[in-house]
Amino acid sequence: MLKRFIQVLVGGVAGSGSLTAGAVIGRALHRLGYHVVGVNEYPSIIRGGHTAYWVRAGVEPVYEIDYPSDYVIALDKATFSVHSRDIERDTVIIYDEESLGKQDVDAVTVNVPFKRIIRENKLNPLVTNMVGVGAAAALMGIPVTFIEKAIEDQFPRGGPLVEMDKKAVILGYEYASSMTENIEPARLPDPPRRGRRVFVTGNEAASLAMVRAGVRFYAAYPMTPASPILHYMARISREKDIIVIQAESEIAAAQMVVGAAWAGVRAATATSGGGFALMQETFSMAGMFETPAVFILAMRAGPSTGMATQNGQADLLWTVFSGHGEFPRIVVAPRDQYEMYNRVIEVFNLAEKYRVPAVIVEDKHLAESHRSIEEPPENIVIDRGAVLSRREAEERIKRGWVFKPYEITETGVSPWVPPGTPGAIVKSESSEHNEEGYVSSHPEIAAAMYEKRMRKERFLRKEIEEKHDPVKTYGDPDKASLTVYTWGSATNAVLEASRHLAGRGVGLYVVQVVYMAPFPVNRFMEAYEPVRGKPSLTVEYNYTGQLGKLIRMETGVRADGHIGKYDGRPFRGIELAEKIASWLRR
Amino acid sequence: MLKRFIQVLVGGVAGSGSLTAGAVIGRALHRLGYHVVGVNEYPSIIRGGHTAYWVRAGVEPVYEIDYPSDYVIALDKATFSVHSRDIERDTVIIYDEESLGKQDVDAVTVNVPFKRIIRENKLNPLVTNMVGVGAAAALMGIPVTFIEKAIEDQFPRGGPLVEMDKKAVILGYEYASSMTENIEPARLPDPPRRGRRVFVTGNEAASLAMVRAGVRFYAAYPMTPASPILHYMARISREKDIIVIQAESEIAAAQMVVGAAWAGVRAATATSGGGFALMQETFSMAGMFETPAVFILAMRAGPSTGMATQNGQADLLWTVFSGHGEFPRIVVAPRDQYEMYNRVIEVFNLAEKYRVPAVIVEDKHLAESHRSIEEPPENIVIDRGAVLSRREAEERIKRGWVFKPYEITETGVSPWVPPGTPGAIVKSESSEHNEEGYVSSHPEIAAAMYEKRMRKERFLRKEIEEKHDPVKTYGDPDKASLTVYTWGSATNAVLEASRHLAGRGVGLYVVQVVYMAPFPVNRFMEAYEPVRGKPSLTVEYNYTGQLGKLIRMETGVRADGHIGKYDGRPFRGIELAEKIASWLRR
Amino acid sequence: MSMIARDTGQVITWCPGCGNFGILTAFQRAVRELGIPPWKIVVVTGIGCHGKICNYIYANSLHTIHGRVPPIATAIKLVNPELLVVGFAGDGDAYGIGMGHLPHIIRRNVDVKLIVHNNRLYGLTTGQASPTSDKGQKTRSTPYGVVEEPVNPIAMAISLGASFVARGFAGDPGHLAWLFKEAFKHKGFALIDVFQPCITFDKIHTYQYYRQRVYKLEETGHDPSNREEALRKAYECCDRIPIGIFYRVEKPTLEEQLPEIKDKPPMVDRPLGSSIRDLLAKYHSLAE
Amino acid sequence: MSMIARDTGQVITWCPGCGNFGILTAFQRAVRELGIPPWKIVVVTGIGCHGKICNYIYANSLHTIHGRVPPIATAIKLVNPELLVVGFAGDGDAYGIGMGHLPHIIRRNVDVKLIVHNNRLYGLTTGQASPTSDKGQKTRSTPYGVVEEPVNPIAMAISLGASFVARGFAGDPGHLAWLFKEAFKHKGFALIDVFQPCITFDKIHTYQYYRQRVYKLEETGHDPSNREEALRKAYECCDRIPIGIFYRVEKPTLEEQLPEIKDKPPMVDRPLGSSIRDLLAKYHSLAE
Ligand SMILES: Cc1ncc(C[n+]2csc(CCOP(=O)(O)OP(=O)(O)O)c2C)c(N)n1
Ligand SMILES: Cc1ncc(C[n+]2csc(CCOP(=O)(O)OP(=O)(O)O)c2C)c(N)n1
Ligand code: SF4
Ligand code: SF4
Ligand SMILES: [Mg+2]
Ligand SMILES: [Mg+2]
Repeated sequence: MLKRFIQVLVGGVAGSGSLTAGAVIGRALHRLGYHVVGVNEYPSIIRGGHTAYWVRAGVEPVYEIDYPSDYVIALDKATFSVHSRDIERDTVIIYDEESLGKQDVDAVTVNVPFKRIIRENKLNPLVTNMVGVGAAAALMGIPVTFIEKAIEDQFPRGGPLVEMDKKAVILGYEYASSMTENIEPARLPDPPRRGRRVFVTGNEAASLAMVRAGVRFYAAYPMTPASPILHYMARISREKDIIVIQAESEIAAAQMVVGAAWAGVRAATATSGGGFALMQETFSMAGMFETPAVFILAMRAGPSTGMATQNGQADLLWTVFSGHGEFPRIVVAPRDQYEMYNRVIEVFNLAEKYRVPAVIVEDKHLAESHRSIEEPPENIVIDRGAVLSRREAEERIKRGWVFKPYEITETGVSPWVPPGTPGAIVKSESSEHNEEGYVSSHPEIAAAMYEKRMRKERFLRKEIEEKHDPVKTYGDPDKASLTVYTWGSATNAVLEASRHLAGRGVGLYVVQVVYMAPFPVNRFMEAYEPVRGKPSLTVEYNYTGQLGKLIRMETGVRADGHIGKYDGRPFRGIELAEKIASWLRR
Repeated sequence: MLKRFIQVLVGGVAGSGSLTAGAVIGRALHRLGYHVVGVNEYPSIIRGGHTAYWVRAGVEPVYEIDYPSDYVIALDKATFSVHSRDIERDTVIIYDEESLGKQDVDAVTVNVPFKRIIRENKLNPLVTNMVGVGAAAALMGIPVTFIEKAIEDQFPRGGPLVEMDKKAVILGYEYASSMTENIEPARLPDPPRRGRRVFVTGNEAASLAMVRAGVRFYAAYPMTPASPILHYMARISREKDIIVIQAESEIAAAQMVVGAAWAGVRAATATSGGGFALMQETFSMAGMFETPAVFILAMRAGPSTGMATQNGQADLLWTVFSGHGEFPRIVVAPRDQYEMYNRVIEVFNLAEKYRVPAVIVEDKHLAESHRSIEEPPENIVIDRGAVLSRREAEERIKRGWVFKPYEITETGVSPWVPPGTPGAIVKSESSEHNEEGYVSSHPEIAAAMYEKRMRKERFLRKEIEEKHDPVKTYGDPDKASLTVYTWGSATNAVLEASRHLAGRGVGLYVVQVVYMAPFPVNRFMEAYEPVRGKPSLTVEYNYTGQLGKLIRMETGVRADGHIGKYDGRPFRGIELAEKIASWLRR
Repeated sequence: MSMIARDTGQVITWCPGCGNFGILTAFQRAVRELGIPPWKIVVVTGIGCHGKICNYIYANSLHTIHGRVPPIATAIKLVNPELLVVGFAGDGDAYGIGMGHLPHIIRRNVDVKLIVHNNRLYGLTTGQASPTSDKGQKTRSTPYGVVEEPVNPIAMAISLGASFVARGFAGDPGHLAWLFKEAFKHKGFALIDVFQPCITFDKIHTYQYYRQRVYKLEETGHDPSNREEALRKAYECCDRIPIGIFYRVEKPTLEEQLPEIKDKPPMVDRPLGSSIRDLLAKYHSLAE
Repeated sequence: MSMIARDTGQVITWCPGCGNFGILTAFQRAVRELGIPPWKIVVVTGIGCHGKICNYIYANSLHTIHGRVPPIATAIKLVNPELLVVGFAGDGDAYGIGMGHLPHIIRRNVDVKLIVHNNRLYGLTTGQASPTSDKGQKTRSTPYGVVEEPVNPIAMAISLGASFVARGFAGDPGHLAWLFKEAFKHKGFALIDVFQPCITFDKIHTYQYYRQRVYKLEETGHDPSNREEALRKAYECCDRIPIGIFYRVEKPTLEEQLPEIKDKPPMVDRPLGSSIRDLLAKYHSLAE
């Protein structure tokens, strides 16, 4: 039975390899050329507890996972109860009756004796998950070689367990192949040929972007869901000559990043809400220093420690107004892995050009989910703007240029010379200061410096509005019955829901705000103009509708309603579609 | 020459006693029964640098200092140059020609030989300032006994220097009395009889309120302009049985305060922007714990270290959205010292009643300025709301009540029992949790707890709107040509300006927002209704017009313009009046 | 496979075999043997695998944010000195992000106990280096090995004058329970650093590793009142590693030195709403 | 009365007679004698009276926020190891709010120098107690006397294995300049705690007080390579107080241990925009 999309769920106890199994299936489908998203869910527990991984694939773009799943690989009993909405009558559930007992479920069950297969073939029980993968592959029609390749992709460093994984896959594959006669499994049409694509998480995309953008200094303190960036950067530190420091705290990490950027390199850190809270004072300092330090904020469900491994978008307003005092900053929230890559590079350019701190906001769902995307381009612009190289600065100085670190200019931006340049004395002050960087609280100097800093925002906003596509729209405003304002990973859920709603005759016009600060008022109003006065909603992973509040503050436009999700889980396409439909009926 | 108001400026090098001299004159006028404000300005320098103190007094209420000053006691040359706008033709300048040299200034100069008087009477040069005070008192017609009393008020612990101060006052008084014939000094009408009044700073009012409200634990890390609260609380810790801890950092102070409030007492801390930045993570935790920790945020000019001893109101939006994640909080910004006292007590009641963290926002200008106010009332309501005493809790438990720290209730508020109560197990979790306080990331429990917390905001807002006068208005909306939205100490400048503008036929309608969170939407709209569509402005000590942004976000009402001041200095009445007038002419 | 903490009914989510079980067992034995009722105990935990312990102990508890056990525990003790306040922190928690509090709780000598689950890495965040990781140790965040030297918390605490400094081993809960009891009976701040094998992320510092190396100070006639000797022992490493009480000295606690607390009913029970009349009369100026 | 820092033209706003002048003088002498040009120096200061020193030194400088000198100085050094990076911190700054960084900069042994202006109180905020105030000392924030014991930063640093630990006295700028030079020549992290009389808020720890008590370690044949001896000296107090180099040991610096830095041009001069093609080919999964 051919389907437009296929969704696979792998569920099991943490440590049972359900996440790996799911990712391997995702990688195989990606290698085959399908659009794929891969989403994990796990508790803040190292072993034990239930974990799950969803893969959704199609020939057309896939935005978000949905209900139901076409295949479920159940490695534990909880899979049946926790994910009941994933299971419908047509769902094929692969599980081992011997291990879990016969489950009473209204679906197509396929009993694969995982335990027996492992036992009889003297395999390590750790590869049980791969028996399931093999069985699913057989039913889905994924060639075994693609699964093998996917395993190599997943474990690039190889090892004996990898070989055993492959063996387990083949055993599962063979077992299931021999028993497909009585079911009609869902399959995808043949994939199209596509250009080079990669299967990456938001965190990986951000890391790749940092490498490409020329980051030379990365410091961080571990914090879910940002830690994978630290792991990535540490791993590649030697081959790419990047200084990577695990700091003693987020305060230290942020200070280091400002120090490194001050000393003349591109520098960044990543953290989650609690860590960014600790960076607030330094963030304000970066504003005062006018240092282009870059912060990645990977949001999770809050407040406080919240649900450390679950999703949330509740830090938006706090981030937009971060740090005491007023100063321009960049806050950008990409929608998916591909946009992440491009926006991160864009933000490094803008931060250096305007000498402002920047925050890239992602949520856990984007940070840790996989997506097959076009290979990130290498031919991107790297523009250090106001940051001179030491050589260039020295030459200018020899030609008579007098460097003042806080020179008052028309745009407010002062060229920057890295310390260690003969002829330049580089001074920065966290207190109010004059053009040379010496402390001053003279009212006129203070006001002039304040205005210099704030002036930059005007030019920055203009550039963003004119060149960087800060507000993206999807759908036809004229045909739409509803406008949805959204941002970050929630956009994907809206796009997925919009497919369902289109089927019900409800057209959505989706407005994704990418730049949150400086807020692209004009571009937003352009997007808004065609739907002025028509019904609108915000969809966000929070309770209060923070994007909606920000839009109203900045433009006066008020959404008529808000659909929020704050239980830590992503919206499924149909779930959101139903919520929107029932809001429309309200 | 009788005047409605009289203003005195004392200027001198830091360490010359100009601040003390000013405060003493202020205290004397206060004792006489006048309305008085006293404002200081000093650099972030321990000795040296120019400092100044302004006293403004009248029979009618005085809101803010103004231009020009009627009297200037110049203890250094800088007084003439830095405060040129304070000096007009009628200004009487008292100074020592021998020390400063003859100053070329178009004003009434009175040469009092400070140095010679000190020398001839073998006084300590430290009391030079008091010779000036004596001279000014003579000209102003303040009885010497009132000055003496004021000195005792200023230095309640007495000592030999105090005696010398008094002697110096008399000498200055006598000298000036002998030479008043050729000038016609400005004087105030006789003061009315009034009830008991006190002359206090915003910080003192807040401290008194904490004592009265029953604070039993105060922890802080020193930070201008909040440190005087620490000094006050430390001084009275023994007589009032309050635990006062100087913490190792603001993080520690905030944690201590949450710990103490958790353990069952009223607890607070005070800090400025940089310190509150460090408290952000704990603030969010207090939201999750639902612990009524109280934070006083004394704003100074930012960002970062900024101007440590100057004024600013640029932390508003950051405060309103403080902490990662969403949770209800109280943010209140009193206008003056009297309101400070009452609001602080109010906030302790509300915080405990709704179990939310609270921030009292003051700016340096309010924190450190003196004002003569009615004696703070003692007959105020103390209502601990949801916080039970151990005795009460124990009795309830004995009668069969089962205590759950996060019991889900209709209002979202769960009664609280202090740990150490037999029969109660008190558990709090910074992670999402169930009603017993055990960790849970179950999606339904998480959503229910989130809703429970957020639900409190609705009830809290309602109570604030109905009982606590969260939006105050001044002036007649129907006769007004302009509405001004303002907050905190800026309100006083607007009220002072409104006097000037009334003279020019411009009536102001002033809307002071006191509660910033939860925002009193209905009460604001009531205040707005009569001036809907008429011109309006925001006046704040910041650049971007943060109250204006907040109002627009919460109500859609948009002010037509913003007059900000961000050089660290307060508005003078006439200065602001001129700015408003020229905005009206724009 | 899922274990339930008997007292609280919560599923224990530590990896089976984790050293944290030994610490939990030892703590429960200690308070049982000392006869302290649950409502008189306050457990304060940091963030990490260790921090979950508050879910498994039937007593008052507070799970604070990462690294902040010392200050919040201090306040609770001051507000109600009748409570036994015990902090449980991780090595990352106490010696990494929270390091700034340790010297200060030591200076204050408040009667709070701090038990550090020292697994020499960041467990809950899946195995990054911690301040007590060995130099050269390969972890998630240090794929080429840690370059920093580990901190020596025992030496540091002794050098700062902590009044009770001990080390335990989670693989010997009996000995650990004894240590806890000694610490709880001690008047003043106590630091108990506990070797806690992380069986998931650390293949070096295993139970085996420690079993082969640890020996008990109290069996060697060590005199815990001798600071120099204590410091010498603190540096003993890595073939033979001492556990037990390194250093113990009596000195006044913070509570004893604050007259607003000493010999008075706990703050939590005092009435609200002091008068301010006397203050207004006495201090016309307090900002001086 | 207002003094101008000759090099920078800035008015010096320390109280006349403040111990900070001695530190400024000693620093200027040290860099002059070592012949280090201003553009090769980075001065990093904390917040406090001490922190103003960056306005009086003609060199690159960065006035960070309160307590954060160690991490920001570390990053600057790593980005450009050719620079002499010298931190100036206060006792409140380094041992109070910033205490959490000290053990970690010691562990890293990065080639950064940390000079602590130890005036035993918070100067700029008008004289509150600091972690080095004496027990019993009355200050603005402790009108009834400090109840905590002071930290002993020298002992703490030695016990943590700092590679260079010294103490100076602002009243002896000649000796201090020598100490600074030794520290600057040392390869690795150096802590120099400097007794700095605050003539405004501290009437006890005056120049006189220190002059009567300090003696020079190098005049007593002290062996700075002996840790136990160094620790013993660190506790010597309060009739005779040693100044000089307590402890000095050679060990690899952080920079030397990071191959991405060692023997390569400073990061600040490296080109931007590495290729990612190889990463995409090699690591299909990096979050494992
Ligand atoms: C401010 C902040 N930063 C980072 C984290 C993420 N985090 C949670 S647990 C942990 C490490 C815990 O290590 P440790 O304290 O040694 O505890 P263990 O898990 O090893 O018991 C970190 C960094 C956090 N919760 N808060
Ligand atoms: C986060 C933060 N908290 C508090 C302050 C206020 N503050 C400025 S200087 C200072 C004390 C400085 O003491 P110390 O470091 O000993 O320096 P000193 O003035 O004695 O040289 C404090 C607390 C601040 N600037 N930042
Ligand atoms: S990860 Fe390590 S410390 Fe955490 S529960 Fe598992 S074994 Fe214990
Ligand atoms: S207050 Fe003390 S430390 Fe600060 S400048 Fe004056 S004398 Fe020096
Ligand atoms: Mg650990
Ligand atoms: Mg100091």
